[in-house]
Amino acid sequence: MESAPLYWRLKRQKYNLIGTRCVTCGESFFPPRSFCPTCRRRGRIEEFQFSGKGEITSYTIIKSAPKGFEQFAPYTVAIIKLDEGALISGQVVQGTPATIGGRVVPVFRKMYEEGKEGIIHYGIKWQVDGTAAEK
Amino acid sequence: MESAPLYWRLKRQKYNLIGTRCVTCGESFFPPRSFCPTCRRRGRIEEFQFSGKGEITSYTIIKSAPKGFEQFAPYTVAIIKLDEGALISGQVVQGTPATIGGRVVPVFRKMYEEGKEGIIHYGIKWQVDGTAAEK
Amino acid sequence: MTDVAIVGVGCTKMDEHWTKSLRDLSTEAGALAVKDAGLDGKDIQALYVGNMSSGRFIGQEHLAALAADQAGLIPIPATRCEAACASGSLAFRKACLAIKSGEYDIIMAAGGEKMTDIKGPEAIAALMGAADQEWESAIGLTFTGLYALMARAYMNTYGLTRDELSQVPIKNHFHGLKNPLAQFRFEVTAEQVARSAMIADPLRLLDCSPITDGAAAVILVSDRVADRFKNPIWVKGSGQASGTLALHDRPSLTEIPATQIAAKRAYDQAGVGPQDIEVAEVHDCFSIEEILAYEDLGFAPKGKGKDLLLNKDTWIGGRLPVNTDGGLKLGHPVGATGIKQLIEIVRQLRGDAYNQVKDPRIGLTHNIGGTGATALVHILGKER
Amino acid sequence: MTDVAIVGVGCTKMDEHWTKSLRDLSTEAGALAVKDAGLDGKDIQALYVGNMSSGRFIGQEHLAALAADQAGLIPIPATRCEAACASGSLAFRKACLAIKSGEYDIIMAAGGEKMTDIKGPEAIAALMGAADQEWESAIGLTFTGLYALMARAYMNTYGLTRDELSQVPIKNHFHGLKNPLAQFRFEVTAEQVARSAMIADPLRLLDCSPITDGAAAVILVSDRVADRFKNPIWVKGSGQASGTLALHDRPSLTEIPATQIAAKRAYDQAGVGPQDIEVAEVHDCFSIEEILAYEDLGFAPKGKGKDLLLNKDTWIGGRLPVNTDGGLKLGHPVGATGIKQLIEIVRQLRGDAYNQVKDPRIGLTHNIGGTGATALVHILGKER
Ligand SMILES: [Zn+2]
Ligand SMILES: [Zn+2]
Repeated sequence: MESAPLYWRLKRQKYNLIGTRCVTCGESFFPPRSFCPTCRRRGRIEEFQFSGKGEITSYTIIKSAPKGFEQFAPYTVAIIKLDEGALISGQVVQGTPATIGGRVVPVFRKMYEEGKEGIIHYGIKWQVDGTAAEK
Repeated sequence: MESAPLYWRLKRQKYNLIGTRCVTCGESFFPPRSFCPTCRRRGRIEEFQFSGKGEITSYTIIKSAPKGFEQFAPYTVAIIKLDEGALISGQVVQGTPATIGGRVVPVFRKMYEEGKEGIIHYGIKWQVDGTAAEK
Repeated sequence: MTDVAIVGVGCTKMDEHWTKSLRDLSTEAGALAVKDAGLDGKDIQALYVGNMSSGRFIGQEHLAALAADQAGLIPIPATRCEAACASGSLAFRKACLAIKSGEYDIIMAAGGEKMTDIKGPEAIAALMGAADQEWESAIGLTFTGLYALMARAYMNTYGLTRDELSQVPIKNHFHGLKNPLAQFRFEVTAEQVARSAMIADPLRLLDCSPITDGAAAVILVSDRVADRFKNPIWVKGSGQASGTLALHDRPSLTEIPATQIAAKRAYDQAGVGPQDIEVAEVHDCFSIEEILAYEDLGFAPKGKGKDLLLNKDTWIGGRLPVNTDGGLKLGHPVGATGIKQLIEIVRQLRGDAYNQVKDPRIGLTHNIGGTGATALVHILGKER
Repeated sequence: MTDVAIVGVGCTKMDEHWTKSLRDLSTEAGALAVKDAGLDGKDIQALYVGNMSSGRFIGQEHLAALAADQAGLIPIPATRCEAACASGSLAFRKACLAIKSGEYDIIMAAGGEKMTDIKGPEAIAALMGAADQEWESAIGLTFTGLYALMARAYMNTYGLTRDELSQVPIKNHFHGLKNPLAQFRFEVTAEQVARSAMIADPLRLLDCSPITDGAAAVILVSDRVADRFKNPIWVKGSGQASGTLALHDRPSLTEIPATQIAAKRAYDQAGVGPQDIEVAEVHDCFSIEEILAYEDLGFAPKGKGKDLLLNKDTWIGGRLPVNTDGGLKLGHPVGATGIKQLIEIVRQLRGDAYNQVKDPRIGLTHNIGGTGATALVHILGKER
């Protein structure tokens, strides 16, 4: 789970898949980086909109969950290679089977609830392309 | 606040003011030590019963409290030099004014509650000798 | 250049120590190490402590000062080092550098973790402090989950099967049978591994290291004083490297570059290569990691790590026994692990291991933090 | 013996940085330091990071690897050091030892803390991780409470008055007026201090350092490469010592033995005494501690610390200006503090401080963890 300040700080980027890109070398970053590891001080970082479309490079089904996620287990987490070049960890929505190499598209979903009657946190999950899964 | 395992682990010592004593050099320890810092490997540690009677060497009144203690503030915490030689931090019960050099005796009191409808933790607090304060 | 030797070791049992606090465990391990070295506590000039997350596990930071206090070592300098599950090796390496700086001749390096004071899901969350909180923990990943991602990618790329992967826990549980300090002492079969509870598909309970309390300590000395001690074991090479914190930021899921770089540094410093290693402790937090380590350390070519298991090369009696004490499957108090590994190699080289390899002269330890954002490799030798 | 010099410094603003994470802040400070040194990131050979409690403040351990990752410094070794509020100086000292070991020539030592992501009472509880969890935190003590115990004992023994104690925040707020990186920039009067909210009797709000986010970094080099840099500032002495974790375990509440021992080591190493120090940064987490530091560092005889304030000796323009940047009252991101102090002394010795003392040649920093279970003292000089 995230602290409320962390959630709010990254909400815009996480909700909208806004990463960054180094103009100098052309590499794109999601999660966004404020510093290009290749160009360092010569790098010029700007915002970059990712489509969120990509391909699963590996996945797991979490049965034993950490605090805050217990009620959602089992759930699938994959590493997704985005078409624009970066890799990101993300949940695959229930009801669609993950496969290595499988194409995915982003969807907006509930991530978890904070406490019993707490705030519901939303975010991006991924859905296997061409399937209809849980809303 | 303490975790439940820590609370249970030290309950006997904290409830009963059972410290330790190094037979080799005669120094007494409360909080109990399992290793004599002076004699080291030559030290022989045994349990030692403290009376809990002692004298305040300094005190403070906490107004801004940490998580778990907010509802008790303000409360008084003192460092007490026990008659048997060790020094310990402890709460002074409400209603009796602390003074440097003031004599105190131990009393058994509620320390805090865990959560809203949680377990009540008890422990030793100190009361200015000869006064009658809150139960 | 100053050389460094290990002259004393001490380790608690790896266990769920309900009745002992971290201060009890660290004092116990430290006292055993001081005694093993034939020293008195007053001879120790500095203390280095590896610990990952005492802030979250027991609400206590400032752990090195606490350890010095409880062990009667005050006022010597006390330093806590943290790099997740590699904290123990990190503390050891910093102690080596401190001796090489010329400022100290005798240092204690210790590691400890008290993990069972909080509940399971809280411990799983605390351990995720080793990974990327903003982008991995926040979506519900667990440590088993991260290694499961690596395991599936590896199985997919190199054709590793479930039963082949199970050779790691089968070997390590067998090795641990003889280790009185191990948390579990029983053999497991391929069938038992394959039927054990799924934790994060494809990794099962018997692929995972347990939640453990424990502490371990070693005494390091400079070559200026080493001849006062019987049987010093020499630190021939020490390498440390970093990788991205998040697994998804790495180009490949089937190797850990930080291990490769740390190993190269350690080999170069020691003037040896993988072929010279006769006994090793590698970081088998999850079964897959032992196979990755074989390859990243140069013990086997890429994709061929499993052969060392199938050929029994890394079993006791093979050409390169690995995790002769049972490895991390037999207890993984994260901050203590790196020191515990060094202790096993010291014992093997001294000849007093519980599960003794025949007369090894050079051994290696490999300890990583998180999914490999930190890696440390040490090479120890019987001769200076 | 290798000598060590500081050749670059960088510091973020001390603030409640709602929009910045610790990774943002540490990258910012590091980039500033690299630029100040006239280097490129690829020149850095190792990274040391001081941080107290990122596990509790932001759920993130393994912070040095994260900092290396975000700053594009991978795969260099990255080490986190922790000794509560002394974590920054501890990381610096370990970086010095690493250079003296001969293994590195150019190292970055940084410190950072992100304290405002959790609520006030949670932050107060997290900070108590620096004290004794079992016997101090467990009865509801706070850090202000611990220093209040010291303050009352000192006032009782040596007759220090409320208004005399208030000279510490009055001076430091005045000094901080010129510091653009300070969290607060306003003057305070004795009346304002005496009327500010009581936090832990007798200490009031204006006696306390605030909850702050921030990061700071310095570049250290060996004498082998120091002549490539303009204006290197030399590390003449470095001392570290430990004390009991719990305040009640010490025989006196009005002095901190670890400071005294660390200072002696640093003075001896530098070949100077307290009378030679021309500018100093001391650990004024709470007003009383600045007065204790004067005495423990040998600047004033026992019980006479207040005279340095009343005579304006430690004000800018006096014979020994202390906390010329405003001290910790102007921001105390605990892991960053020790590095921030070193930066101020480097700037004073280089001659580019915001609140410049006239041509000082020798300066000192004093940084403690908790109530003094760890103390570090560094002496810097303009000449090698
Ligand atoms: Zn670039
Ligand atoms: Zn004794």
